[in-house]
Amino acid sequence: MTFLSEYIYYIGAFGLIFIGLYIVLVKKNLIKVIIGLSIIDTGINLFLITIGYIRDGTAPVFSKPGLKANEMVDPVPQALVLTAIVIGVAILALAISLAVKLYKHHGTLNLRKINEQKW
Amino acid sequence: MNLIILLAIAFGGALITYFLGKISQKIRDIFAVFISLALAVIAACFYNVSSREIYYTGFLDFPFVLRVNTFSWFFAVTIAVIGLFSIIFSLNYIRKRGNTDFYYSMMLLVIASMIGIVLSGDLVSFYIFWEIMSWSTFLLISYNRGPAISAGMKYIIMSVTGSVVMLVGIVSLYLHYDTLVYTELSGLLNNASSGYILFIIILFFIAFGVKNAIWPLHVWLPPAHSEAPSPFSSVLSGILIKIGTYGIILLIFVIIQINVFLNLGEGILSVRYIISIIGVITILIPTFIALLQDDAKRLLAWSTIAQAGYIILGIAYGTSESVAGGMFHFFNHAIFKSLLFMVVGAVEYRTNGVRDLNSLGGLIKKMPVTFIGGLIGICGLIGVPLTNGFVSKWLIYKTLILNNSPFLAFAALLGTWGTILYSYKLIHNMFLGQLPEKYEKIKKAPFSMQLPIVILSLAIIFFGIIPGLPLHVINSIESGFGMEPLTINIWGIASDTGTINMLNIFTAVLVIGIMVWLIFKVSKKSTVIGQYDNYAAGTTVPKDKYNYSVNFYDPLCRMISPYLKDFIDDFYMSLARSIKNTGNGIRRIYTGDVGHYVIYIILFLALLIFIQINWELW
Amino acid sequence: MRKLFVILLLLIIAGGITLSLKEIPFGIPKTKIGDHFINKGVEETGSVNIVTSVVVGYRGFDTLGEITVLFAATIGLGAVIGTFRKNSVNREVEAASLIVYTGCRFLFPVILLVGTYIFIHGHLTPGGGFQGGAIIASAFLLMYLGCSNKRIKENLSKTVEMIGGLTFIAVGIIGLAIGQDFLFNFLPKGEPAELLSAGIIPIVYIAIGLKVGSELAGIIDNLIQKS
Amino acid sequence: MVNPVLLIVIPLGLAFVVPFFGFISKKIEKFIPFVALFFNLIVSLRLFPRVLEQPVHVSIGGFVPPFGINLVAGPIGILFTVLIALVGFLVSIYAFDYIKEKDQEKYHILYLLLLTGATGVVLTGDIFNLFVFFEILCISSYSLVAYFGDKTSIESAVKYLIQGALGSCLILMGIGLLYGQFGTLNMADLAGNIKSVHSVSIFVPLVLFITGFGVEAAIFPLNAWLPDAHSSAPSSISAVLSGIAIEVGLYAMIRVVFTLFGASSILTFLMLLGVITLLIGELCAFCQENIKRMLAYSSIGQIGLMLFALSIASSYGITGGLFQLVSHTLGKSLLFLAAGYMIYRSGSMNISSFEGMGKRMPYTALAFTIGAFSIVGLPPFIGFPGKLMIVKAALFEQEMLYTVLIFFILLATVIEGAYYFRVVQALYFKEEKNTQNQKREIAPLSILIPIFILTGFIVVIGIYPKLITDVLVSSASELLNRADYIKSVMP
Repeated sequence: MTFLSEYIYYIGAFGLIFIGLYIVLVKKNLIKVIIGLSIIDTGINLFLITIGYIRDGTAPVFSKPGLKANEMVDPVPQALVLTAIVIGVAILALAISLAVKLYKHHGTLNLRKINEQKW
Repeated sequence: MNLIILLAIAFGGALITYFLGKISQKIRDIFAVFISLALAVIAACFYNVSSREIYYTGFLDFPFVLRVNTFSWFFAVTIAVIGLFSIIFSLNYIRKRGNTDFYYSMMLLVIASMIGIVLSGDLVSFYIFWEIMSWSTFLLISYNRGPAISAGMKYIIMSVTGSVVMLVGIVSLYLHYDTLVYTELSGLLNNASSGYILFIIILFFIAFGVKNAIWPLHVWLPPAHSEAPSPFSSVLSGILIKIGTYGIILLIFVIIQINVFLNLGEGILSVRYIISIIGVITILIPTFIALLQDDAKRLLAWSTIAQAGYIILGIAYGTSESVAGGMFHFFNHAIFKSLLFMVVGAVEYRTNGVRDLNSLGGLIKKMPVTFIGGLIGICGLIGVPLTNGFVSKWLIYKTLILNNSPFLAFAALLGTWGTILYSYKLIHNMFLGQLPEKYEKIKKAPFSMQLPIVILSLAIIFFGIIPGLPLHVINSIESGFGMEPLTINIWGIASDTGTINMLNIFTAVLVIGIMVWLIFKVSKKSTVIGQYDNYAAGTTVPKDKYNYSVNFYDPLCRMISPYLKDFIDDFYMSLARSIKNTGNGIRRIYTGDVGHYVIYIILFLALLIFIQINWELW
Repeated sequence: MRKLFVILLLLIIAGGITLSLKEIPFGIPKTKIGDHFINKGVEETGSVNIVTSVVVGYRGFDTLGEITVLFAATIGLGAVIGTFRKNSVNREVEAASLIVYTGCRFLFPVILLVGTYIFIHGHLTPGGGFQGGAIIASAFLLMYLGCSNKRIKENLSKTVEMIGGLTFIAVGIIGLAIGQDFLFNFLPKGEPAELLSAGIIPIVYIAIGLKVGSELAGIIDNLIQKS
Repeated sequence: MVNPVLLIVIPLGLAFVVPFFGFISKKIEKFIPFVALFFNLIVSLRLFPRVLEQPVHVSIGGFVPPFGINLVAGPIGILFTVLIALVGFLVSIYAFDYIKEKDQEKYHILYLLLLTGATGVVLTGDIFNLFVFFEILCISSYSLVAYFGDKTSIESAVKYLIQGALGSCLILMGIGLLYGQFGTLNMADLAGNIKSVHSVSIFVPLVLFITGFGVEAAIFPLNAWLPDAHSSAPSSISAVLSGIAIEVGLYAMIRVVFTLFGASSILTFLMLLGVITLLIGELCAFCQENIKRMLAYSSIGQIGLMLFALSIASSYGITGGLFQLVSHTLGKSLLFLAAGYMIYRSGSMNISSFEGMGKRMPYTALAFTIGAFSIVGLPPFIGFPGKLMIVKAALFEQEMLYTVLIFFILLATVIEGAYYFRVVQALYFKEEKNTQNQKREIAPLSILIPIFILTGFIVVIGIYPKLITDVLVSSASELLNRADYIKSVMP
């Protein structure tokens, strides 16, 4: 089972990414597609966090004396994830608002049926 | 006088004309005539001047060179003079139409860019002027609206195709020889492999061939010439397509050099011979297609292609006589073809746009000056002695016969025979025969139209009797190219292989003419009979019911017409259609379904990764 | 058919990613800049929360971009949703029960306080402007859910948002003005682990907190009111 | 001493305070982008001479790279900044009268943010920072596409958002993979570590970047959003999207390929991709009846041409590609602006509704004509030197492949000519169908000024390309000299 313990985080993160991609590629409903995008985002965030992880590491906060620097996990991915989450939220919010409007115009969220703009 | 000033006047005049027109139409007209007159005068002043100046170096390290020598002078003067006449002709012709500022401005721009082409001394500035000419011509051809739109479209597409191909040639020359200035470039190709020269020739020939309407590239010309405003048709036919000829001369004699050109290939497969054959085809097919036309301007348009064939034949054949013939024919054709377009234009102007030969007729009494102009014009076109066309055609025939190319000569002669037929059809159906009733009240052409017609007609006779003047210039052009000069006197050519002396012919014709006139005068047997004073089975013919001109040459036409379908045109049209269909097919990939679009993205990604994993291509 | 095809494509990509993940073994210290931040972060920025020192200090410019992204999304959402305002009918919402109503009103200031605490202490404890801002926004969400008659004052929220954004940029430009770089930490860094330490970091984080809070609240407001 | 960071920060700050000006007077709001971009124009022009001597490096917060974020204002960056500021400035004038909807405030904020994002992308030297600014650019363009809020624009915006968000996710994934391997985010530092893209672990991030940025750059087959989005956005936004946004996408892609990865082996593939993009774009545009869709497809074609030229990766090629980029930015913005106003007046996007516009709106129609001629590459307009340089670059390689490709490209140019000439003919030479609307309508000054200025640039640079070629040559050498870039950032 060493394989799993080595890679379970990667598998989890990329599992989410691929599930998200699958949803985006296959699902017809706009809300589902947006959820898919959100899942991809989450997966990527997890992946970034995983990259920075150090075995048995602690959070990079010197909140009390005696914490050793070399036991701390990499702070950079955490900072990146912070940013990435916000960007994800921003896209999500915009997408939701567009979905609302789309529904008002077309009366459906089925993306296969919304194809007036083509060719 | 500086060359750059000439160009500045030309282009500046074109621009200013547009804005002057916003102030006053009259001032603009005067200004336009003045500018074109100034161009003609200044261009003429460069006679025997040989100079070269670099006027601009900022363009991507290409120096721009202007140069003048006899060769470019000859073309520049022709352009400026014909341009002047058609501007004068336009004064009345275009007055009632809309958007006249645009018309004059574009007309001057076309003339300016053509002068720019012949004065440019390197290929980049040549190309730039060439393109300016192309698009301004396009705008002018489309000016008449209606069918002119598709004519303009055809023109510009072919023209752009040609010029992009030429661009490849130019850039390739630059990369090989690091210069595009003619004087530096000429002779450099002596050492090039014949394959490369052939490559260059083909590239440039496509571009020049489109402009010059050489046979398989001619399809734009008939609609464009017939749909353009008539004064512009005369520029188009008289000089604009000859810019293609200029290019071909430039290519063969300046860039490649004649001796290299003549030695390309062997016997029947030599480049010279192939181009001559193309020239002959360009004479034959369009000549007989012209015969079938019922639209006066379209007939002249096809005739233009055919005459361009003579010029190409003469130039590509490559002996000093044939080249002289070709260049002289260029000059003559500029005169008589613009004259003929003006004649048709005058008729069209007075009849409110009627060009259909079947519904015209009998205008000789109403528009006598125009008729005389037309008559002299077709004489020149046919090559009747004492007109300029005779000398140039004679030169071409002679050299073909003397150099053992009887088939080419025969074909050229056949072309002349066809020319006689369609020219007669043109003049007869417009001016002779019965006058339809609706044209009873027609007036003669206004002065601004008669003036160019008269001057050009006189020029035809003048250069027909004294061909030595232009031939002298052509001779010095040829010696500039390093060719053997002809022996020329003012009346014609005196060489050991054949002499032509127009003075003798002139005297002979004059004597015969006087004799004929005397006989008619003395005998006085003939009486003049009115047009409707004739009998048909005892009753007079009702007016307008009987028209000689319909179905002219009907049996001949029926015989030849199946062979003369314009396959080339069909081919191009189907090409265009298939491109359109391809586009219509391709844009189906944008299905409107965003699910497909994301699949494209992922597919692209997956494909690249797949290739790399499997074949490690990158 | 489509599903199979998609799965095939995803498998190929998964294969590629798996191969490239071999170079990134799990859980082993390897980062170059991360070590630097951990070792020198406290000293260079004065913040004991290294993540904060990265977010606001080393990569402060990213953070500026990030609040801009959120800002753009808020404005964009307003633009997209707002165009429908005319025809939307004011729906009658059933009022919440008294318990919920009172509870919300009771919790509202507490949540605000927590949020404020979190972004003020961003350089000391886990948390910071974004987290605090999000908590503040959640307070407003609670108000919207529980007390349907309460609304955010739009101009107030705009002003707060603007002040937040401007403070961030002004702090950055002051660094530039005193001859250093943009976002230079010009204030004394103080004793690490004190509240008043780490120079500009708390100021920036407060600005971010205000801005994010008002932006998220604005998003909620837009979505609830205008859709 | 002008700091390049001001180019990003000042517009950003001004975007934040637009509501504040809105409190004072709603009329001031529309001048904010104008002021901000004018400021950017001045600053970037003042930076130009310095940048040509040596790239200006600025680190944010006083932390040296790779620890802090740095801005690299090289020739190419400043070139883009000037372009963005110039076009943005002109379009902001255009918007004075063009944008009449109620919620102008949001338009102006988003517009300013879009251009700020674009400026950030071209100036930054940090890959994650690039991503952040890229997102600003994308999010504001999603919302601006939807600005009209009607059926088509919402639909296009949704599609654009889905594809764009997917692209962003891919980019972020690529960043994660790179960070995992090298533990740094600075582009120069990363580039110093990457020697070849042959191994899959490097290649996968490269492909992720190409795909991700390719979506915004509208490379075939990633460009399906473009015709929808560009045609249904407000015309001023279409001008910016077509003139700046996709070019910035292309910049990001080229920057990644050239500087970050030094991936010379993939260039041939990109070149082919460019030609395919060109052909498909032109063929699709050829069949369009909707003028804005036609222009949008033409943008795809032009992007393909630029990609081709840039992928030749010689000094000639990159110079030619960048020249084409400049000419497309100016030309296509002009076309969209002119077409936009004509659409506004005729009320329809169909080409046939443009008939007779040459008489009704002479100046706008003239500008459109000049723009069209320039895009086709006719002298004396700016498109011609670009075309000439690209042909020269391709033939310079002396390989059969390039010669064949150049013929394809020229074929595409002819097709492009065909549909542009058709519109020009419709403008001038077709009779208008409804005759009651024949009176001349001169556009307001705020519409004419940007159109005239753009026309002026097109003609002047077309006649005197030396104005920009020097800059382009040094930009090309910046892109080509990867080692110098690395050295200058990480001494």
